[in-house]
Amino acid sequence: MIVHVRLFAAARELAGREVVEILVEEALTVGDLRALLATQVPALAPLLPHVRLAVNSSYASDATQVAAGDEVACIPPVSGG
Amino acid sequence: MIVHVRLFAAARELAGREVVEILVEEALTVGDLRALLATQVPALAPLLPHVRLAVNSSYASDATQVAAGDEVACIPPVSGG
Amino acid sequence: MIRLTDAPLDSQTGIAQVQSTQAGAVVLFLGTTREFTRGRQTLTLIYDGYREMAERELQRLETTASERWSLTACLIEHRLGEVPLGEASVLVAVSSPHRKDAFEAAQWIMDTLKQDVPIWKQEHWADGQVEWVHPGLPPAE
Amino acid sequence: MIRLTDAPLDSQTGIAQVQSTQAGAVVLFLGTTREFTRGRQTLTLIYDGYREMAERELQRLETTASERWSLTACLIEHRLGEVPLGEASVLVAVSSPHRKDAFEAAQWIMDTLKQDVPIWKQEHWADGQVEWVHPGLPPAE
Repeated sequence: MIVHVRLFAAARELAGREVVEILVEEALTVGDLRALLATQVPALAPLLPHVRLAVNSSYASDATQVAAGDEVACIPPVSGG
Repeated sequence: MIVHVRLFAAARELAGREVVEILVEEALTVGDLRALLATQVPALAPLLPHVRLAVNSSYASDATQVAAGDEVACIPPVSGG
Repeated sequence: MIRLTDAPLDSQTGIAQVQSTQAGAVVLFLGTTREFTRGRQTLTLIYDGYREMAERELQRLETTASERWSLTACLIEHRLGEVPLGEASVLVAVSSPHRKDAFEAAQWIMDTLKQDVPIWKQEHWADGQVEWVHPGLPPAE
Repeated sequence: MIRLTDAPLDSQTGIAQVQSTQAGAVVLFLGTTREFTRGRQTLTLIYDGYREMAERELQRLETTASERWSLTACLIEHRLGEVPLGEASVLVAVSSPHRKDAFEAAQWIMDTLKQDVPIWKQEHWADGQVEWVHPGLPPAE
Protein backbone atom coordinates (compact mmCIF):
# COMPACT_ATOMS: atom_id res chain seq x y z
CA MET A 1 0.00 0.00 0.00
CA ILE A 2 0.98 3.66 -0.31
CA VAL A 3 0.99 5.80 2.84
CA HIS A 4 0.67 9.55 2.33
CA VAL A 5 2.46 11.67 4.91
CA ARG A 6 1.59 15.38 4.99
CA LEU A 7 4.37 17.77 5.91
CA PHE A 8 4.14 21.22 7.51
CA ALA A 9 6.34 24.20 8.30
CA ALA A 10 10.06 23.31 8.57
CA ALA A 11 9.34 19.68 7.63
CA ARG A 12 7.81 20.86 4.36
CA GLU A 13 10.74 23.16 3.73
CA LEU A 14 13.35 20.52 4.46
CA ALA A 15 11.67 17.92 2.24
CA GLY A 16 10.77 20.44 -0.46
CA ARG A 17 7.24 19.06 -0.80
CA GLU A 18 3.88 18.95 0.97
CA VAL A 19 3.32 15.21 0.84
CA VAL A 20 5.65 12.25 0.94
CA GLU A 21 4.41 8.95 -0.47
CA ILE A 22 5.86 5.84 1.04
CA LEU A 23 5.29 2.42 -0.50
CA VAL A 24 5.02 -0.32 2.10
CA GLU A 25 4.45 -4.03 1.63
CA GLU A 26 2.30 -4.59 4.68
CA ALA A 27 0.61 -2.83 7.61
CA LEU A 28 3.03 -0.99 9.84
CA THR A 29 3.18 1.12 12.99
CA VAL A 30 3.79 4.83 13.34
CA GLY A 31 7.23 3.97 14.73
CA ASP A 32 8.04 1.93 11.61
CA LEU A 33 6.88 4.84 9.49
CA ARG A 34 9.08 7.29 11.38
CA ALA A 35 12.10 5.11 10.63
CA LEU A 36 11.14 4.71 6.97
CA LEU A 37 10.72 8.47 6.58
CA ALA A 38 14.24 9.09 7.84
CA THR A 39 15.63 6.62 5.32
CA GLN A 40 13.59 7.65 2.32
CA VAL A 41 13.70 11.42 2.91
CA PRO A 42 17.15 12.01 4.44
CA ALA A 43 16.54 15.77 4.62
CA LEU A 44 13.89 15.05 7.29
CA ALA A 45 16.14 12.85 9.41
CA PRO A 46 17.41 15.57 11.81
CA LEU A 47 13.86 16.79 12.45
CA LEU A 48 12.14 13.43 12.91
CA PRO A 49 13.16 12.79 16.54
CA HIS A 50 11.38 16.06 17.41
CA VAL A 51 8.13 15.62 15.52
CA ARG A 52 4.87 14.04 16.56
CA LEU A 53 3.01 12.00 13.98
CA ALA A 54 -0.75 12.19 13.63
CA VAL A 55 -3.03 9.59 12.09
CA ASN A 56 -6.36 10.83 10.78
CA SER A 57 -5.97 14.17 12.59
CA SER A 58 -5.16 12.70 16.01
CA TYR A 59 -1.76 12.47 17.65
CA ALA A 60 -0.53 8.88 17.50
CA SER A 61 2.01 6.96 19.53
CA ASP A 62 4.75 4.97 17.83
CA ALA A 63 2.72 1.83 18.57
CA THR A 64 -0.33 2.99 16.60
CA GLN A 65 -1.10 0.87 13.52
CA VAL A 66 -1.29 2.60 10.15
CA ALA A 67 -3.82 1.14 7.75
CA ALA A 68 -4.46 1.69 4.05
CA GLY A 69 -6.29 4.97 3.48
CA ASP A 70 -5.14 6.59 6.73
CA GLU A 71 -3.95 10.18 6.54
CA VAL A 72 -0.64 10.55 8.34
CA ALA A 73 0.84 13.95 9.17
CA CYS A 74 4.22 15.02 10.44
CA ILE A 75 3.78 17.67 13.17
CA PRO A 76 6.93 19.56 14.16
CA PRO A 77 6.74 21.48 17.48
CA VAL A 78 3.82 23.88 17.11
CA SER A 79 3.96 27.66 17.51
CA GLY A 80 0.42 28.93 17.16
CA GLY A 81 -1.20 31.38 19.53
CA MET B 1 -13.13 71.03 66.44
CA ILE B 2 -15.78 69.32 64.33
CA VAL B 3 -14.88 66.10 62.54
CA HIS B 4 -17.01 65.18 59.54
CA VAL B 5 -17.41 61.47 58.89
CA ARG B 6 -18.81 60.43 55.53
CA LEU B 7 -20.99 57.35 55.45
CA PHE B 8 -21.64 54.92 52.61
CA ALA B 9 -23.90 52.01 51.73
CA ALA B 10 -25.27 50.18 54.80
CA ALA B 11 -23.61 52.71 57.15
CA ARG B 12 -25.52 55.52 55.46
CA GLU B 13 -28.74 53.54 55.66
CA LEU B 14 -28.32 52.65 59.32
CA ALA B 15 -27.48 56.22 60.31
CA GLY B 16 -30.07 57.76 58.01
CA ARG B 17 -27.62 60.41 56.77
CA GLU B 18 -24.59 60.87 54.55
CA VAL B 19 -22.39 62.71 57.02
CA VAL B 20 -22.05 62.57 60.78
CA GLU B 21 -20.56 65.57 62.57
CA ILE B 22 -18.72 64.87 65.76
CA LEU B 23 -17.63 67.64 68.08
CA VAL B 24 -14.34 66.89 69.83
CA GLU B 25 -12.40 68.99 72.31
CA GLU B 26 -8.94 68.03 71.10
CA ALA B 27 -7.03 66.07 68.50
CA LEU B 28 -7.84 62.37 68.51
CA THR B 29 -6.99 59.08 66.84
CA VAL B 30 -9.04 57.06 64.41
CA GLY B 31 -9.55 54.53 67.20
CA ASP B 32 -10.98 57.23 69.46
CA LEU B 33 -13.26 58.33 66.66
CA ARG B 34 -14.51 54.80 66.09
CA ALA B 35 -15.49 54.61 69.77
CA LEU B 36 -17.16 58.04 69.68
CA LEU B 37 -19.16 57.11 66.59
CA ALA B 38 -20.58 54.06 68.34
CA THR B 39 -21.70 56.19 71.27
CA GLN B 40 -23.07 59.15 69.36
CA VAL B 41 -24.72 57.18 66.53
CA PRO B 42 -25.91 53.97 68.22
CA ALA B 43 -27.45 52.69 64.97
CA LEU B 44 -23.90 52.34 63.63
CA ALA B 45 -22.59 50.40 66.61
CA PRO B 46 -23.14 46.87 65.22
CA LEU B 47 -21.43 47.78 61.95
CA LEU B 48 -18.41 49.63 63.34
CA PRO B 49 -16.29 46.61 64.27
CA HIS B 50 -16.46 45.59 60.60
CA VAL B 51 -15.67 48.93 58.92
CA ARG B 52 -12.39 50.46 57.94
CA LEU B 53 -11.97 54.19 58.43
CA ALA B 54 -10.24 56.36 55.85
CA VAL B 55 -8.63 59.74 56.44
CA ASN B 56 -8.30 62.00 53.41
CA SER B 57 -9.11 59.12 51.02
CA SER B 58 -6.56 56.67 52.45
CA TYR B 59 -7.21 53.74 54.73
CA ALA B 60 -6.10 54.61 58.26
CA SER B 61 -5.14 52.47 61.22
CA ASP B 62 -6.70 53.09 64.63
CA ALA B 63 -3.46 54.83 65.63
CA THR B 64 -3.69 57.47 62.90
CA GLN B 65 -4.18 61.01 64.19
CA VAL B 66 -7.18 62.98 62.98
CA ALA B 67 -6.60 66.72 62.59
CA ALA B 68 -8.95 69.62 61.97
CA GLY B 69 -10.02 69.75 58.33
CA ASP B 70 -9.39 66.06 57.66
CA GLU B 71 -12.04 64.18 55.74
CA VAL B 72 -12.89 60.94 57.49
CA ALA B 73 -14.94 58.20 55.84
CA CYS B 74 -16.52 55.06 57.15
CA ILE B 75 -15.89 52.19 54.68
CA PRO B 76 -17.97 49.06 55.26
CA PRO B 77 -16.73 45.91 53.48
CA VAL B 78 -16.63 46.79 49.79
CA SER B 79 -18.42 44.95 46.99
CA GLY B 80 -17.38 46.58 43.75
CA GLY B 81 -16.22 44.70 40.69
CA MET C 1 -5.53 54.81 32.98
CA ILE C 2 -8.48 54.62 35.33
CA ARG C 3 -12.02 55.85 35.04
CA LEU C 4 -15.23 55.95 37.08
CA THR C 5 -18.28 56.53 34.93
CA ASP C 6 -22.05 56.41 35.04
CA ALA C 7 -22.20 55.30 31.39
CA PRO C 8 -21.95 51.77 29.92
CA LEU C 9 -18.40 50.45 29.62
CA ASP C 10 -17.08 49.98 26.09
CA SER C 11 -14.83 46.95 25.77
CA GLN C 12 -13.82 47.77 22.21
CA THR C 13 -12.42 51.14 23.22
CA GLY C 14 -10.77 49.56 26.25
CA ILE C 15 -8.97 46.97 24.15
CA ALA C 16 -7.87 49.59 21.62
CA GLN C 17 -6.34 51.59 24.46
CA VAL C 18 -4.01 48.78 25.52
CA GLN C 19 -3.31 46.92 22.25
CA SER C 20 0.19 47.75 21.00
CA THR C 21 2.97 46.50 18.75
CA GLN C 22 5.07 46.26 21.92
CA ALA C 23 2.66 43.73 23.44
CA GLY C 24 2.17 40.08 22.59
CA ALA C 25 -0.80 39.63 24.91
CA VAL C 26 -3.98 41.47 25.79
CA VAL C 27 -6.24 40.31 28.63
CA LEU C 28 -9.64 41.90 29.10
CA PHE C 29 -11.82 41.17 32.10
CA LEU C 30 -15.47 42.19 32.39
CA GLY C 31 -17.48 41.74 35.56
CA THR C 32 -21.10 41.51 34.48
CA THR C 33 -24.43 41.53 36.29
CA ARG C 34 -25.52 37.91 36.75
CA GLU C 35 -29.19 37.03 36.98
CA PHE C 36 -29.02 34.14 39.46
CA THR C 37 -27.04 33.75 42.70
CA ARG C 38 -27.59 30.40 44.39
CA GLY C 39 -30.99 30.20 42.75
CA ARG C 40 -32.07 33.69 43.83
CA GLN C 41 -32.99 36.07 41.02
CA THR C 42 -31.52 39.54 40.65
CA LEU C 43 -33.52 42.26 38.91
CA THR C 44 -30.73 44.79 38.72
CA LEU C 45 -27.70 46.17 40.57
CA ILE C 46 -26.97 49.72 41.69
CA TYR C 47 -23.36 50.66 42.43
CA ASP C 48 -22.31 53.52 44.66
CA GLY C 49 -18.81 54.64 45.51
CA TYR C 50 -16.73 57.03 47.54
CA ARG C 51 -15.57 58.56 44.30
CA GLU C 52 -12.47 60.53 45.28
CA MET C 53 -11.05 57.62 47.23
CA ALA C 54 -12.12 55.01 44.67
CA GLU C 55 -10.19 56.92 42.02
CA ARG C 56 -7.12 57.06 44.25
CA GLU C 57 -7.32 53.34 44.97
CA LEU C 58 -7.82 52.44 41.31
CA GLN C 59 -4.83 54.61 40.44
CA ARG C 60 -2.79 52.80 43.06
CA LEU C 61 -3.80 49.42 41.57
CA GLU C 62 -2.86 50.56 38.09
CA THR C 63 0.54 51.85 39.20
CA THR C 64 1.36 48.79 41.30
CA ALA C 65 0.29 46.28 38.65
CA SER C 66 2.05 48.15 35.86
CA GLU C 67 5.33 48.07 37.76
CA ARG C 68 5.07 44.57 39.21
CA TRP C 69 4.26 42.89 35.88
CA SER C 70 6.02 45.37 33.53
CA LEU C 71 2.78 45.98 31.70
CA THR C 72 2.76 47.70 28.35
CA ALA C 73 -0.57 49.35 29.20
CA CYS C 74 -3.25 49.07 31.89
CA LEU C 75 -6.82 50.34 32.00
CA ILE C 76 -9.27 49.97 34.90
CA GLU C 77 -12.82 51.28 34.63
CA HIS C 78 -15.77 50.96 37.01
CA ARG C 79 -19.33 51.91 36.28
CA LEU C 80 -21.50 53.46 39.00
CA GLY C 81 -25.28 53.77 39.19
CA GLU C 82 -27.50 51.06 37.73
CA VAL C 83 -25.82 48.20 35.87
CA PRO C 84 -28.58 46.09 34.27
CA LEU C 85 -28.44 42.30 33.81
CA GLY C 86 -25.67 41.15 31.47
CA GLU C 87 -23.92 44.54 31.39
CA ALA C 88 -20.45 45.22 32.77
CA SER C 89 -19.79 46.98 36.08
CA VAL C 90 -16.01 46.68 35.83
CA LEU C 91 -13.54 46.49 32.96
CA VAL C 92 -9.85 45.66 33.28
CA ALA C 93 -7.68 45.65 30.15
CA VAL C 94 -3.95 45.01 30.30
CA SER C 95 -1.25 44.28 27.76
CA SER C 96 2.26 42.91 28.17
CA PRO C 97 5.00 41.34 26.06
CA HIS C 98 4.14 37.81 27.37
CA ARG C 99 0.77 36.37 28.31
CA LYS C 100 1.56 35.12 31.81
CA ASP C 101 2.10 38.68 33.06
CA ALA C 102 -1.12 39.95 31.51
CA PHE C 103 -3.18 37.14 33.08
CA GLU C 104 -1.57 37.51 36.51
CA ALA C 105 -1.89 41.29 36.53
CA ALA C 106 -5.57 41.24 35.54
CA GLN C 107 -6.37 38.70 38.25
CA TRP C 108 -4.44 40.60 40.90
CA ILE C 109 -6.19 43.84 39.94
CA MET C 110 -9.61 42.20 40.28
CA ASP C 111 -8.78 40.45 43.57
CA THR C 112 -7.42 43.68 45.05
CA LEU C 113 -10.19 45.85 43.66
CA LYS C 114 -12.73 43.62 45.36
CA GLN C 115 -10.93 44.03 48.69
CA ASP C 116 -9.92 47.67 48.71
CA VAL C 117 -11.74 49.95 46.30
CA PRO C 118 -14.59 51.74 48.12
CA ILE C 119 -17.45 50.82 45.82
CA TRP C 120 -20.58 48.99 46.91
CA LYS C 121 -23.30 47.18 45.10
CA GLN C 122 -26.93 47.15 46.06
CA GLU C 123 -28.81 44.03 45.08
CA HIS C 124 -32.35 44.48 43.87
CA TRP C 125 -33.81 41.01 44.16
CA ALA C 126 -36.78 39.75 42.20
CA ASP C 127 -38.50 38.92 45.52
CA GLY C 128 -38.61 42.66 46.33
CA GLN C 129 -35.71 42.80 48.77
CA VAL C 130 -33.09 45.51 48.37
CA GLU C 131 -29.78 45.19 50.18
CA TRP C 132 -26.26 46.56 50.18
CA VAL C 133 -23.68 43.82 49.78
CA HIS C 134 -20.98 43.79 52.46
CA PRO C 135 -18.94 40.57 52.21
CA GLY C 136 -18.11 39.03 55.56
CA LEU C 137 -20.71 40.97 57.50
CA PRO C 138 -23.13 39.02 59.67
CA PRO C 139 -26.57 39.22 58.02
CA ALA C 140 -28.63 42.27 58.98
CA GLU C 141 -31.34 41.73 61.58
CA MET D 1 -17.42 27.66 19.32
CA ILE D 2 -14.17 27.49 17.38
CA ARG D 3 -13.05 29.09 14.17
CA LEU D 4 -10.02 29.19 11.89
CA THR D 5 -10.05 32.18 9.59
CA ASP D 6 -7.85 34.14 7.22
CA ALA D 7 -9.56 37.41 8.20
CA PRO D 8 -8.80 39.75 11.11
CA LEU D 9 -10.24 38.63 14.46
CA ASP D 10 -13.01 40.80 15.89
CA SER D 11 -12.87 41.05 19.66
CA GLN D 12 -16.17 42.91 19.90
CA THR D 13 -18.05 40.09 18.20
CA GLY D 14 -16.13 37.56 20.29
CA ILE D 15 -17.14 39.21 23.55
CA ALA D 16 -20.76 39.51 22.43
CA GLN D 17 -20.81 35.78 21.73
CA VAL D 18 -19.93 34.86 25.33
CA GLN D 19 -21.47 37.68 27.40
CA SER D 20 -24.64 36.48 29.11
CA THR D 21 -26.96 37.20 32.01
CA GLN D 22 -25.93 33.77 33.35
CA ALA D 23 -22.29 34.89 33.60
CA GLY D 24 -20.65 37.21 36.11
CA ALA D 25 -17.29 37.19 34.38
CA VAL D 26 -15.95 37.48 30.86
CA VAL D 27 -12.26 36.96 30.09
CA LEU D 28 -10.91 37.77 26.65
CA PHE D 29 -7.37 36.93 25.60
CA LEU D 30 -5.73 38.23 22.43
CA GLY D 31 -2.32 37.07 21.27
CA THR D 32 -0.91 39.88 19.15
CA THR D 33 2.10 40.25 16.85
CA ARG D 34 4.90 41.89 18.84
CA GLU D 35 7.52 43.99 17.10
CA PHE D 36 10.55 43.14 19.23
CA THR D 37 11.77 39.80 20.63
CA ARG D 38 14.94 40.08 22.71
CA GLY D 39 15.87 43.20 20.74
CA ARG D 40 15.31 41.60 17.33
CA GLN D 41 12.74 43.30 15.12
CA THR D 42 9.85 41.45 13.46
CA LEU D 43 8.39 42.76 10.20
CA THR D 44 5.41 40.43 10.12
CA LEU D 45 4.23 36.91 10.94
CA ILE D 46 2.70 34.30 8.66
CA TYR D 47 0.70 31.48 10.24
CA ASP D 48 0.07 28.12 8.62
CA GLY D 49 -1.88 25.21 10.02
CA TYR D 50 -2.95 21.65 9.43
CA ARG D 51 -6.50 22.90 9.22
CA GLU D 52 -8.61 19.75 9.69
CA MET D 53 -6.58 18.66 12.70
CA ALA D 54 -6.28 22.19 14.15
CA GLU D 55 -10.07 22.43 14.11
CA ARG D 56 -10.37 19.07 15.86
CA GLU D 57 -7.84 20.08 18.51
CA LEU D 58 -9.48 23.47 19.10
CA GLN D 59 -12.82 21.71 19.46
CA ARG D 60 -11.29 19.36 22.00
CA LEU D 61 -9.93 22.34 23.98
CA GLU D 62 -13.32 24.04 23.94
CA THR D 63 -15.13 20.92 25.11
CA THR D 64 -12.61 20.09 27.82
CA ALA D 65 -12.43 23.64 29.20
CA SER D 66 -16.20 24.09 29.10
CA GLU D 67 -16.71 20.96 31.17
CA ARG D 68 -13.80 21.35 33.57
CA TRP D 69 -14.63 24.96 34.53
CA SER D 70 -18.42 24.85 33.93
CA LEU D 71 -18.16 27.71 31.47
CA THR D 72 -21.23 29.58 30.37
CA ALA D 73 -19.72 30.05 26.91
CA CYS D 74 -16.36 29.52 25.22
CA LEU D 75 -15.00 30.81 21.91
CA ILE D 76 -11.57 30.05 20.42
CA GLU D 77 -10.48 31.60 17.13
CA HIS D 78 -7.14 31.46 15.32
CA ARG D 79 -6.18 33.53 12.31
CA LEU D 80 -4.02 32.01 9.55
CA GLY D 81 -1.99 33.73 6.86
CA GLU D 82 -0.30 37.05 7.54
CA VAL D 83 -0.92 38.68 10.93
CA PRO D 84 0.65 42.19 10.84
CA LEU D 85 2.27 43.91 13.81
CA GLY D 86 -0.18 44.69 16.62
CA GLU D 87 -2.95 42.51 15.22
CA ALA D 88 -4.32 39.38 16.88
CA SER D 89 -3.46 35.85 15.77
CA VAL D 90 -5.53 34.17 18.47
CA LEU D 91 -8.66 35.11 20.40
CA VAL D 92 -10.05 33.25 23.41
CA ALA D 93 -13.27 34.49 25.01
CA VAL D 94 -14.88 32.66 27.92
CA SER D 95 -17.62 33.46 30.39
CA SER D 96 -18.56 31.85 33.68
CA PRO D 97 -20.60 32.62 36.78
CA HIS D 98 -17.44 33.46 38.81
CA ARG D 99 -14.21 35.07 37.63
CA LYS D 100 -11.72 32.48 38.89
CA ASP D 101 -13.06 29.87 36.49
CA ALA D 102 -12.97 32.24 33.51
CA PHE D 103 -9.35 33.22 34.20
CA GLU D 104 -8.19 29.64 34.75
CA ALA D 105 -9.98 28.32 31.69
CA ALA D 106 -8.59 31.03 29.38
CA GLN D 107 -5.05 30.37 30.61
CA TRP D 108 -5.38 26.62 30.27
CA ILE D 109 -6.75 26.99 26.75
CA MET D 110 -3.81 29.18 25.73
CA ASP D 111 -1.21 26.93 27.39
CA THR D 112 -2.67 23.84 25.74
CA LEU D 113 -3.21 25.50 22.38
CA LYS D 114 0.48 26.41 22.30
CA GLN D 115 1.43 22.79 22.95
CA ASP D 116 -1.02 20.82 20.88
CA VAL D 117 -2.79 22.71 18.11
CA PRO D 118 -0.99 22.13 14.77
CA ILE D 119 -0.43 25.74 13.77
CA TRP D 120 2.98 27.26 13.04
CA LYS D 121 4.23 30.79 12.75
CA GLN D 122 6.85 31.96 10.34
CA GLU D 123 8.90 34.93 11.55
CA HIS D 124 9.81 37.53 8.97
CA TRP D 125 12.63 39.42 10.65
CA ALA D 126 13.66 42.95 9.76
CA ASP D 127 17.18 41.64 9.05
CA GLY D 128 15.78 39.66 6.13
CA GLN D 129 15.73 36.22 7.75
CA VAL D 130 12.60 34.10 7.43
CA GLU D 131 12.13 31.11 9.71
CA TRP D 132 9.50 28.73 10.97
CA VAL D 133 9.25 28.74 14.74
CA HIS D 134 9.52 25.29 16.36
CA PRO D 135 9.94 25.67 20.14
CA GLY D 136 12.45 23.29 21.63
CA LEU D 137 14.15 22.43 18.35
CA PRO D 138 17.89 22.81 18.11
CA PRO D 139 18.61 25.80 15.81
CA ALA D 140 18.77 24.98 12.10
CA GLU D 141 22.19 24.65 10.55
